Amino acid sequence: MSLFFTILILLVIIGFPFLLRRLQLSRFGYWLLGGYFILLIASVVAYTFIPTEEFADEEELPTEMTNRIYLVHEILDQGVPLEEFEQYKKKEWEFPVGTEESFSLYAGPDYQFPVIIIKRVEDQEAIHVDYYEVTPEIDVEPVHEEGEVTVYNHSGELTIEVLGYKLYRFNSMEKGFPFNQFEEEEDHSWIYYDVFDDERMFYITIPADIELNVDPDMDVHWLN
Amino acid sequence: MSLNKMDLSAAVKKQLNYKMKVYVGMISSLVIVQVIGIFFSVVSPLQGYSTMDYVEIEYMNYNTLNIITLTSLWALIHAIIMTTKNEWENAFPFVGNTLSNHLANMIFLVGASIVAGIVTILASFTVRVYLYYFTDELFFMSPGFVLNGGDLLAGTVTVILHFLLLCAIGYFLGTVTRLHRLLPVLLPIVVIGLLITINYINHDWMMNTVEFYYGETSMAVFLMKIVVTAGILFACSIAISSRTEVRK
Amino acid sequence: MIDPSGGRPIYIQIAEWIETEILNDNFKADDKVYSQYQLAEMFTINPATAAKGLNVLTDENILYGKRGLGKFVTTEAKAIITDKRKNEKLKGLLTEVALEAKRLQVGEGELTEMLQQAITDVKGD
Amino acid sequence: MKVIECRDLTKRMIGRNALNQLSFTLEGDKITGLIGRNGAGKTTLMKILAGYWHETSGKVEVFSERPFQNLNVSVNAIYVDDQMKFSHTLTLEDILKEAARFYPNWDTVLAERLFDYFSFHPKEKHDYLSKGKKSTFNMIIGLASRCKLTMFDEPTTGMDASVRKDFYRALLKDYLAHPRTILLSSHHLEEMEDLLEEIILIDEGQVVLHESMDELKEYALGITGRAEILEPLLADEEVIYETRVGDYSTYAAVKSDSPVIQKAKQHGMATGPVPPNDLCIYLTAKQKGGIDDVFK
Repeated sequence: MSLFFTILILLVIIGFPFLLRRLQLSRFGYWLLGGYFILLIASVVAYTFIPTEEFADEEELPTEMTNRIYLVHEILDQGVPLEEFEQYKKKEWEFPVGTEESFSLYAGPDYQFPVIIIKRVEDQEAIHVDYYEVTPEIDVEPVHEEGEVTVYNHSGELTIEVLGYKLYRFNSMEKGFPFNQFEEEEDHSWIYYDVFDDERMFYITIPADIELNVDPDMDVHWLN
Repeated sequence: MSLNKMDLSAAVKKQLNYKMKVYVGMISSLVIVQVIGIFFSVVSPLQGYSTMDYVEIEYMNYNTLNIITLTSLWALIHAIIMTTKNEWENAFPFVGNTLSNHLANMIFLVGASIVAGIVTILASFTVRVYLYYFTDELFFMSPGFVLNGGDLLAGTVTVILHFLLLCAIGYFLGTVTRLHRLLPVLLPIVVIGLLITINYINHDWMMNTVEFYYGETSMAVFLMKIVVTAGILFACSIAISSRTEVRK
Repeated sequence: MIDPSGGRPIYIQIAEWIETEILNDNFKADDKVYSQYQLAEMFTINPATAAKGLNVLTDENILYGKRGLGKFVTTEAKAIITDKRKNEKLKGLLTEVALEAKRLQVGEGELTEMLQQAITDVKGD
Repeated sequence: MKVIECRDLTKRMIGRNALNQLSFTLEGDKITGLIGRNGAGKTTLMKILAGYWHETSGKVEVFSERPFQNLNVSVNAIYVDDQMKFSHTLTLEDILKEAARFYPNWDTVLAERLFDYFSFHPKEKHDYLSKGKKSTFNMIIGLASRCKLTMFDEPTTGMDASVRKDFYRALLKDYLAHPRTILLSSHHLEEMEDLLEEIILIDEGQVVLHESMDELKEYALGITGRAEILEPLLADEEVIYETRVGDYSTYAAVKSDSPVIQKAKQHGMATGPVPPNDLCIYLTAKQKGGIDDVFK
């Protein structure tokens, strides 16, 4: 795409002067300017009809965003109760098991590791998996979504499938030179905000007497 | 038949009128450069891509810098062209002298800078309007999309002064190169050389110079800096060629 | 009429041309002759040259000037011209004939005979 | 009023003096021929008078002002040559319109009539005109501008014979209607000598002769005679030009008041006027003799 544009740009730049001379366009300079000016004025008029409120105020953004970061670390390091994150819970599974069984935990197959926090609980007969997902908290649907998160018990192998991805597309408009010439601070265009923060977390509760073999590549945290 | 009198202001007036006809091509190329600038502002945003685990984010940052860059080139190149031998001689079949010719050229360039500045600022509306109404692209959390009155004033003043500075630089360089026949070859080599080596050698003075003008945050001081600089460059151009003979 | 490439000065040719016009009665006594500007335009010559031609004729009393009105033919113009041509032009021509005759070693008798023949031829026309 | 005054005017160009202590004065509304060989300094002089070039030393005044870059001179003097350049964005029509704006005395009717007479097309471009057409067009500008000092440098370059004739006639008619100082430089002296009131003959940057045309025609006499008789007569006298014709005859040009003429006439030698064009060639000859001497 960019190659195409580069070639196009070259063609235009090289070709235009010739075309200009050929068509004797240069004689109509002031007419061209007049026409162009009308177009510009028309677009200014059109601009006034754009509801500018819908472009978020730069002040509101950062506080909202910082609320959600360091999700896992808050649980691990600061002992934030899990209930605080109830709103991000997307799915849960339960697998009944007998005592003194052995399980392996497998996530895969494509190298997208969720964070898994495992907690051992006394007197419980089922493995409980909760899935929490944090996505950019913005009013936009992903333009592309593929695959689904599932957890299943395959003869003693607890498999977490995290195939697929979500694609978001954002646009921003930068003011840039010359509008920012007399502004002290940087131009706040959208990409400067940390909206990319996302995290997935599987919170697994297993009976205390169940053995669990964990794939060493996975980011697994034991809570106790 | 009695003798006619012609004072400088009358000569400049007539010359200016003549320049406006002669340099009509400069006006059409301004329009074309602007349209190309708008086109590229719309089709080639700065693209970014980031992926974190399962979330992929594509972001496109639109700006109107293409218009400014192309129009800057236009200003620079046309100011240089004005000083070429050919254009210079074209101005002399009729009444005038070097000074009146210079002054007419400069007034024309000032006018052209103002026109170019105004259309450049208006074109940033055109880009926004096109993106908003004619594409599916969504804009939000993009405060840069909104232009307010203060932006407009500051932007217009800045960009006009910016084009004026480039015109003055181009005009000065063009006049200097006419001093010696080797200069038209040497000067571009020096300029391009500086631009190439900028990656390897730290041209502090260049950065400082750019910073001196474009790091200025007070509008009054910025205006003064540019106007004084352009004035000096124009005055030097006049001084350099005051003894120049025409129509060799 | 006027021969620009000829060796003789144009103003003399102009004077002679006006003389001829007077001889041919195209201009009579007290008629206004062409002004220097008319002459200049007629023959594509500089008006100063034409003026000089007119002045030559004025000096010879063939023309007289009225201030601001132009040049006019004098009453005795025709006589002066005839006289002048006889005395100067004819004599000059005859001198040349004599010189040429000398170069060609034509005798006096032979020359007179030729002259008489020429006179008869012109009359016969 | 003095239209042009030059005193000891010198112009140094690339190691030589294009004009060397040149002095002359031009008064009144005359048509003056500026005659000289190639490189004699005609163009240099005219460009200095037009204010395009500056003098190296000496005094030059046009309408009592120094012409270099002088607007008052620029508006009252026009210099027309075949190097005139106009912007390629202008059509011939535009150029005439522009000229009309610049020159206060511009005659639109004359310009249009000449334009039509020489069948120019209003939308033509100056760059694309043939050499002769270019000269014709430039001539229109020179005439219609009605400048008090109108200078034509080789105006007939490339013109065919009939256009040349038209040009001279147009020049004269316009001069008669609007007398002004016209300076004409040309190689074709014989073609325009009737038009001129006086000539300035320059050679190697100096004025050799500044005479009225009538006097120029009587300035010198040519004598043809037997070499063995004529040559001794010339021996101690000022001779403008001398050449052998055949083995026995000699042709010599001497000043009209030279005592040689009387003596020659006594020897029965033929005398005759020297055409101005030849006289100018003789007066500016590099040395005695001519191209024939090269082949000796």
